[in-house]
Amino acid sequence: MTVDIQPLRQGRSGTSWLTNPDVRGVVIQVLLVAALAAFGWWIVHNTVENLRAAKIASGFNFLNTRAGFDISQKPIEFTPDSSYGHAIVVGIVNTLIIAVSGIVMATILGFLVGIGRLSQNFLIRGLSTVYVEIFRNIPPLLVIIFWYNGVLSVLAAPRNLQPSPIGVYLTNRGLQTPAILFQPGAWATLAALVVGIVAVFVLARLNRRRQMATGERRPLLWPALGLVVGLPLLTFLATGLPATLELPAATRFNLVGGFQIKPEFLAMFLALSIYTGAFIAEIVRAGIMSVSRGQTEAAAALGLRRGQLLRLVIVPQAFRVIIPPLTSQYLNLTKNSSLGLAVGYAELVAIGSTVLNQSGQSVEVVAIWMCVYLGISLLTSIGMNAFNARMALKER
Amino acid sequence: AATLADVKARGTLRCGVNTGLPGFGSQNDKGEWQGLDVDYCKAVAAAVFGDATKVQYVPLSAVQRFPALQNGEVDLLARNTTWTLSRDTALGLDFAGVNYYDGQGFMVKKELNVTSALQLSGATVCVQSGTTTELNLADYFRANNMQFNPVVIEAQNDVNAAYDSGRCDVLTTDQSGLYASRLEMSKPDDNVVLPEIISKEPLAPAVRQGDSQWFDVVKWTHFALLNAEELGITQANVQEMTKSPNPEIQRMLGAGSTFGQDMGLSNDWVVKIVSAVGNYGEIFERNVGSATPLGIARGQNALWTKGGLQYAPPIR
Amino acid sequence: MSLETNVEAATAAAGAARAPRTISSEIAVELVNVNKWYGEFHVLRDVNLRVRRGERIVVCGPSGSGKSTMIRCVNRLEEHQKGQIVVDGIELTNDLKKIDEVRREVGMVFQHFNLFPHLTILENCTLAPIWVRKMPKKEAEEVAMHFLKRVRIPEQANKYPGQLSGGQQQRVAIARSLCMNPKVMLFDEPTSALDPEMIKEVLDVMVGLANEGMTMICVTHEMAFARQVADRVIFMDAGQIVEQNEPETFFRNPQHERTKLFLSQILH
Amino acid sequence: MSLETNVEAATAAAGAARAPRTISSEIAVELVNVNKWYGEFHVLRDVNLRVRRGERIVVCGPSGSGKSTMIRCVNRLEEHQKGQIVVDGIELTNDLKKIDEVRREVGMVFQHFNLFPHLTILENCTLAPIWVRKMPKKEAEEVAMHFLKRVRIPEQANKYPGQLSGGQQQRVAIARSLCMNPKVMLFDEPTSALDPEMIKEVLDVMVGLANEGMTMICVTHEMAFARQVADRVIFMDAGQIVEQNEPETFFRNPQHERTKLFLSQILH
Amino acid sequence: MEEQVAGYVADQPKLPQPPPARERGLAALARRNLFATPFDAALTIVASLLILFILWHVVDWALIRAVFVGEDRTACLPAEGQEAGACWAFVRARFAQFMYGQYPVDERWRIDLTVVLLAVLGLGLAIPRVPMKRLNAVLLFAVFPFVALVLLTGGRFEIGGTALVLFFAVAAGATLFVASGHIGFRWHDPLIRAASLLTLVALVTWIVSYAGNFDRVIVLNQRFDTASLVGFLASLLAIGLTVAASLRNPELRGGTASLLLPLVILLGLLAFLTADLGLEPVRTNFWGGLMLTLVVALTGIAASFPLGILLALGRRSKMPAVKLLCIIFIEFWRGVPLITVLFMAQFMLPLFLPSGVTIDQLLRALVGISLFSAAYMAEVIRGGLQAIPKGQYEGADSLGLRYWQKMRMIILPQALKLVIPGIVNTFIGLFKDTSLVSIIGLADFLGTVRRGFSDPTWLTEQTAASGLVFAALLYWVFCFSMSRYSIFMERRLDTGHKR
Ligand SMILES: Nc1ncnc2c1ncn2[C@@H]1O[C@H](COP(=O)(O)OP(=O)(O)OP(=O)(O)O)[C@@H](O)[C@H]1O
Ligand SMILES: Nc1ncnc2c1ncn2[C@@H]1O[C@H](COP(=O)(O)OP(=O)(O)OP(=O)(O)O)[C@@H](O)[C@H]1O
Ligand SMILES: [Mg+2]
Ligand SMILES: [Mg+2]
Repeated sequence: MTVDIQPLRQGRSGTSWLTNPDVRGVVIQVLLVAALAAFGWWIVHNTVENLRAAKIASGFNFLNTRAGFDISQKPIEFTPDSSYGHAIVVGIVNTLIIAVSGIVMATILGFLVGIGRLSQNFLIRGLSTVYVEIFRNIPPLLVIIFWYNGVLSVLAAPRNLQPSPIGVYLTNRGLQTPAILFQPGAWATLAALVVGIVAVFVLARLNRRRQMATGERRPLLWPALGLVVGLPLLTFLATGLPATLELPAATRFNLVGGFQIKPEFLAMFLALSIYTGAFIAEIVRAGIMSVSRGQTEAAAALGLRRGQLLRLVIVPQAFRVIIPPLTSQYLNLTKNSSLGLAVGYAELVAIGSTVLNQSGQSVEVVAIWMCVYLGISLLTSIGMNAFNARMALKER
Repeated sequence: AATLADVKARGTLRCGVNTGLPGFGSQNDKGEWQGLDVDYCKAVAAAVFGDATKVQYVPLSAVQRFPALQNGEVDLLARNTTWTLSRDTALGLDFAGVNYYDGQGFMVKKELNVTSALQLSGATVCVQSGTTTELNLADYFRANNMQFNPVVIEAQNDVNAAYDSGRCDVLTTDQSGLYASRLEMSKPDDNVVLPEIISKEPLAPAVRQGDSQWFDVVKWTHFALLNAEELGITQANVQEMTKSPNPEIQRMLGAGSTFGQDMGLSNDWVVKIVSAVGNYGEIFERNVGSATPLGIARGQNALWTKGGLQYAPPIR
Repeated sequence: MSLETNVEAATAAAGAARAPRTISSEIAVELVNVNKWYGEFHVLRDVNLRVRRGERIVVCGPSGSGKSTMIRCVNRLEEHQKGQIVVDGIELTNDLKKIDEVRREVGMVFQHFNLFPHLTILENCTLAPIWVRKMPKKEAEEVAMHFLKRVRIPEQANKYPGQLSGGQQQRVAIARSLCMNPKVMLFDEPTSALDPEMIKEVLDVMVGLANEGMTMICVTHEMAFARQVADRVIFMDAGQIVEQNEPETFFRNPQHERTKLFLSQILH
Repeated sequence: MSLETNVEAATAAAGAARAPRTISSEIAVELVNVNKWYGEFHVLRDVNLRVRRGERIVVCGPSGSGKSTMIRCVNRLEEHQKGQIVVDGIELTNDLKKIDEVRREVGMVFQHFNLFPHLTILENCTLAPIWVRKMPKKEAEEVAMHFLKRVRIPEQANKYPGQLSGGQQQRVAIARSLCMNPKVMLFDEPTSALDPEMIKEVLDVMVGLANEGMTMICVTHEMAFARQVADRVIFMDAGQIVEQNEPETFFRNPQHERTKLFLSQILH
Repeated sequence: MEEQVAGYVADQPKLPQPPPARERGLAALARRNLFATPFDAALTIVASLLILFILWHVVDWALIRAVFVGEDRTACLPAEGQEAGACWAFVRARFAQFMYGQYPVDERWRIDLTVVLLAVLGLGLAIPRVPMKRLNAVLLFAVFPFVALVLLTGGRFEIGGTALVLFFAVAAGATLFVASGHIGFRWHDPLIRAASLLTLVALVTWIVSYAGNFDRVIVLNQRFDTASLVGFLASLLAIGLTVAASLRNPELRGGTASLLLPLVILLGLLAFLTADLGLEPVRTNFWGGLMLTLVVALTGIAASFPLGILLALGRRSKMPAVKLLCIIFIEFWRGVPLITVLFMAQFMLPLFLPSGVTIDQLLRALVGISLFSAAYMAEVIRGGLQAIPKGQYEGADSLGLRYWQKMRMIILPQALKLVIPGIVNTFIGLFKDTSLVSIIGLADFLGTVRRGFSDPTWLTEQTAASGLVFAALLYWVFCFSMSRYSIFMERRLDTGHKR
């Protein structure tokens, strides 16, 4: 070693806590938390004071009080004698109904249009583009109101209708279709249907296993159709047609009987699925485009058919890209279902606001809203994160 | 808590009114507020400031009205609000006397040939959300063992529009409101108001609970309007009436009494009120009476002396 | 950086290089007066080429001369507009069935590997045998392992493409094509996206393949490879075949002006 | 590819290379028993180093041996967990004030330049003088132009980094550091992201700087540079300083097995 | 055919030929794009029928059978036995209301002026070629809001003592900040220390005065309470001390004038806000129509921007408590529907404040919307921050820049530029979401249009549809042009970052 060692010269020492980032961090955090806590306390204090001054009872006891109002769409039992809490549960169920049906429809629409935007066919491409660009740039509330006020409510009233041969009516009271009323013997048909569906799953699995083992492939479509449609039909016939068809009939005020979909629901359903469908279409398009051309070419060069190529190569890759934004669209749709208030669709916020108004418990009702929506969001994102982690591509 | 002091300090009265109910609270083409409830705002402003224009109107939907009052966003809620026990207690309101006796009714299209509400089973009914109307409706149909499909909408204009477009067979609200709504239909004459009145709807101005001074001011403004009518004091003759020898009138108009001061107002508070808006009868006739498009008869809202229900405690 | 030494070593290792071989007189691929346009742009102009079974052809030429387009026409990744292309006795037309047949017999290796990133190496290799050749999975996996051993990466079978180096990925791509047991292999600049060390790995594998008698059409600028392996070198320019010859002659004594220019730029 | 010739030329150009210089006995940087862990991984193990003012140190060693980590500890881009680091008499602790003081005195040049792409070259150079040294803008610009001339790119002053070549960018990065008038300069493989032609430009500048007596600690594998400029070469492996010596001795006669192996790989 | 065998050399170059006829022209285009396969052909036929059908109905409804002029509903009623078309007469009659709401007719020029100012400044900033971006930005973000505020409301604000303290405390802080940028500035100068302390005192008194109840005092024609008076004097003293410190220090003396700038700006601002400019005051409950929509959207975006930056920085902070709070805040607002947020602002915000303190209804909605979009903005900005390479942080650190200097001068300028498209998209979302304020009773554009539907003079079957189509068209034009702009910026930024 060529360098001679000299005694270490002590550096200027003595630290000030002001310039120590650890201490500083702690101080800042403590101050922030304290400030927030003080702010929170101030708010709570004011709220309590205000509520006390206004002589409003707080707490969730009001949920047991008799509601007294009726709800137009009751998927579960509800009468004016039921409690506020019960009414809110009806609202949650209605929110879920519109959310789920909207999501299904928006997904179908979005995938069709998204694929349409990539079509070789100029017209299809153009049509899809126009759809996407129109509906992405219009507020969802306006779309809802357009369907409700602009379209559905100017349809004819049910009383002056000509009877329709197939029993389907679209009036300003909604969509009315015949309903199938099952009689006691119908359980056999239902059981046959269940058996048929299970059998198709089993068959698909068997086929797949067989293919892996021997390479031989068997058709699935026809046996499946036979099992799902044929089997119940046969049972139905064999048990002696244990069902009747209930046709809607015009009465003094409304069409009665059959299956009815209210215009409020229809407007929400159409608007939400059309609006969200436009976003999903863009996501799907981006997802498919994110799979490079090389992948298609390589698969084609290996001799894969177009269907196989899509199913085995493109779709699995596109899905990784599609799923996360798709989830947030689903969440958006669920949140947008709160706009049902504007057209009187009895979802959580609409019913909540009635409850709020009848009972005066604004803090509690708003808290319920927030908790329900936050809960939905949180559950979804937890699920999604898990799914994403599993799907993530392995890289070096 | 001292609302009167706050109002005086602020220089304006914040008054919650309907977003648009002809005859009770609505804006005319020039954006001026008018209506029976609006005149109550003016009356209170006149009592406090001697100036009926010192009012800031806050249009409120049915859903907004109680929180607005509770929050102190308005000092007075003069918005065709039904006085009920639960509102009086659980919502923390105080109702300052009934300024309009109303009752819930139904309106249907003439072409349906309905003559009684009892024929309405199975009908679709449009109703405003968050109102007592919504509750009475459910009760009435249940009591008579009838079915109905509610269509619950938040704003009264939208309720009316939904009925007019045929979304519902029946429109229900307070009868006064039905008459007002009928005016808003595309063909007013094609609609009939059914005779049944299914509820008591005493409409009353409301204030926050727990401020008795302010409560008194509003309550006695109402009573002053009634007493003025009873004693024949009108907007036109109120100045002359101050010279009236009638001791009752003298007391009321502030000569030799300190009632006004005791409430925190000036002693000539009644003079200011009546010269600003007239007496109750004048207010009624001007806004909803037979000479107006609404054409509502005094009926229950006549003074007790004329067979009606309007009765005011004496000022003495 | 010269790779000649590498390839020479590899060729030597794989057996006597350029030993006289019998090339069958059967014709594997034939292009007759093939013309292709991209819009108004004439990419392939009267291309005529006859590749016999077992022949190893190297195609070179300046960028944009239509090399890729030509070999992509051979398995119909591109459509030609005039002329005939016959592969293994099947003429390529619009008929989807014939296209499928041809693609089953022709393997292709791309510049950018184009492995399927969502499948493991093994799955990449068994996908086509299972779904196109209808092979049982077991068997497909055996075949795949065989070829993975052949390209010397059997131990990576359960990794994903993203976890391999470029050279390893390209070798997987070759193995994937081989699993279909193709009669002809097409290579489109298989080494041009690789780092120098990796080029060697891949060329080694290709040399080995050539020595086993695989029919190959290979677009590449690795002149060392061409010299060692090719039966014929084809030089393209502006959409036409300008010159073709045995590598010896081609490199030693190019005839056409364009070829001379090109070779002078590429060899140093 | 050897750069020796380049550097030799540059060194010659910059004046008599390795002329006897006086290295002050004052200590610029001192590391005493420095230890650092990344989680469980022990990156620096008892590193001791004393750099005197005016000394030029080259650090080399295999990849992952902790070279970057060590010099990044010197201006506290990384925190060390045990031991002492004293720079210009200031001991680096958690104290932000001291860290600021040290950073003001220590310039650093990175492998990937890390210029600010949204600022012009001139603004890149004047930013720190203006905001950290609180220099008036006029003066800062004069200083910046001086150093840009020094690294021979004054004409680029108003361009953006994205418009310059890699070599030019690295020279700007050096100028940017010099504008702060640092007492010590740290270089972390400043040439390893550059194309061969550009390496020379940058090494030229560094050689010039070295000849002016700047205290430098330089991580680099440019052995030619080390030979020409360094006062001491330090060899690191697995987080320790394995060997240090004058370049002559170091290259001619490495002592440690690890060093021998490393040098045999890097010199060819 | 020529034989191309081994040893072949082309004799002459083949000239490019035009493609065969069927590969050229419209026919080929149609064949490739419309009739490539039988399935394609079927699709084409179906699609063109669909397009014709839709187009015909739209044109028929919107143009052919539409009514363009008329005084009332009778004009729009269909003739016997015919179907009605769009009732544009309704839109025409109510157009002014759709734009301005209930804003007094004589005062509407103020809105027009504001919009013109906004358009000039906004376009100046949005179009990359226009020079003087910095001045433009200062005008748009610092000056325009106040001008717009005074123009739209009429000014003559009454600023109480409590608010004054806040203003002056901020001015004192700004003075210190300006001073700290000067050479020779020392934090440990006793005068500066005292000034900092006084500024803090002023802030504390502001809070105290806000929360508590104190005696009123009138000073300088302003209503103070005792606490705020202390704060006011403290701020003034702080500014004075800073100036004194700068005068005492020879190195600093040059920049003393610039130290007075914050105070001057503040005084000017106060004068401007409180002065009687002869503008009729217009309460916010008269605001409505498109104007209200724009006010809500623009205020929302402007307020959410700085908040979003802070939240994004906080979410990337190394301090666990800060990070956690930011995450909770962001995820909370992103997890609930805007309409519940608006309800909360409507019903609960007043409950949160001390009794007697009331906030304008519009302001409440604005608070809700700003917090809501701040959460979304934060996520967009975080994306930009994540895209900045680590080397930029290290480069800034190695030069000795402090945290805020680093963020302000190095990281944020790059990150924000990267996320301009994201910001524009957030703005589009916000613009669309403003339509929800009609649910809580504000007469925004959509709300105003809807209110028109129940007007008996215009009640026809087509009124609602016509009004809604018109509203949709207007929203669409706004959103679509903004989304195009964001795509344009995306492209531009893309090329800008190439090397
Ligand atoms: N899809 C396409 N549309 C239009 N022109 C194309 C298309 N693909 C290729 N070309 C053009 O056709 C010509 C030939 O392309 P090709 O890829 O076959 O050249 P190449 O010889 O393989 O060049 P390289 O060595 O760069 O790969 C080029 O000029 C190219 O620009
Ligand atoms: N942030 C980090 N977290 C964990 N380990 C790290 C981190 N940074 C570096 N390391 C590890 O520390 C070791 C030393 O890294 P360092 O970058 O100092 O090596 P080096 O000698 O500069 O290598 P090279 O020549 O590749 O730049 C390496 O093994 C590296 O993987
Ligand atoms: Mg090519
Ligand atoms: Mg390193």
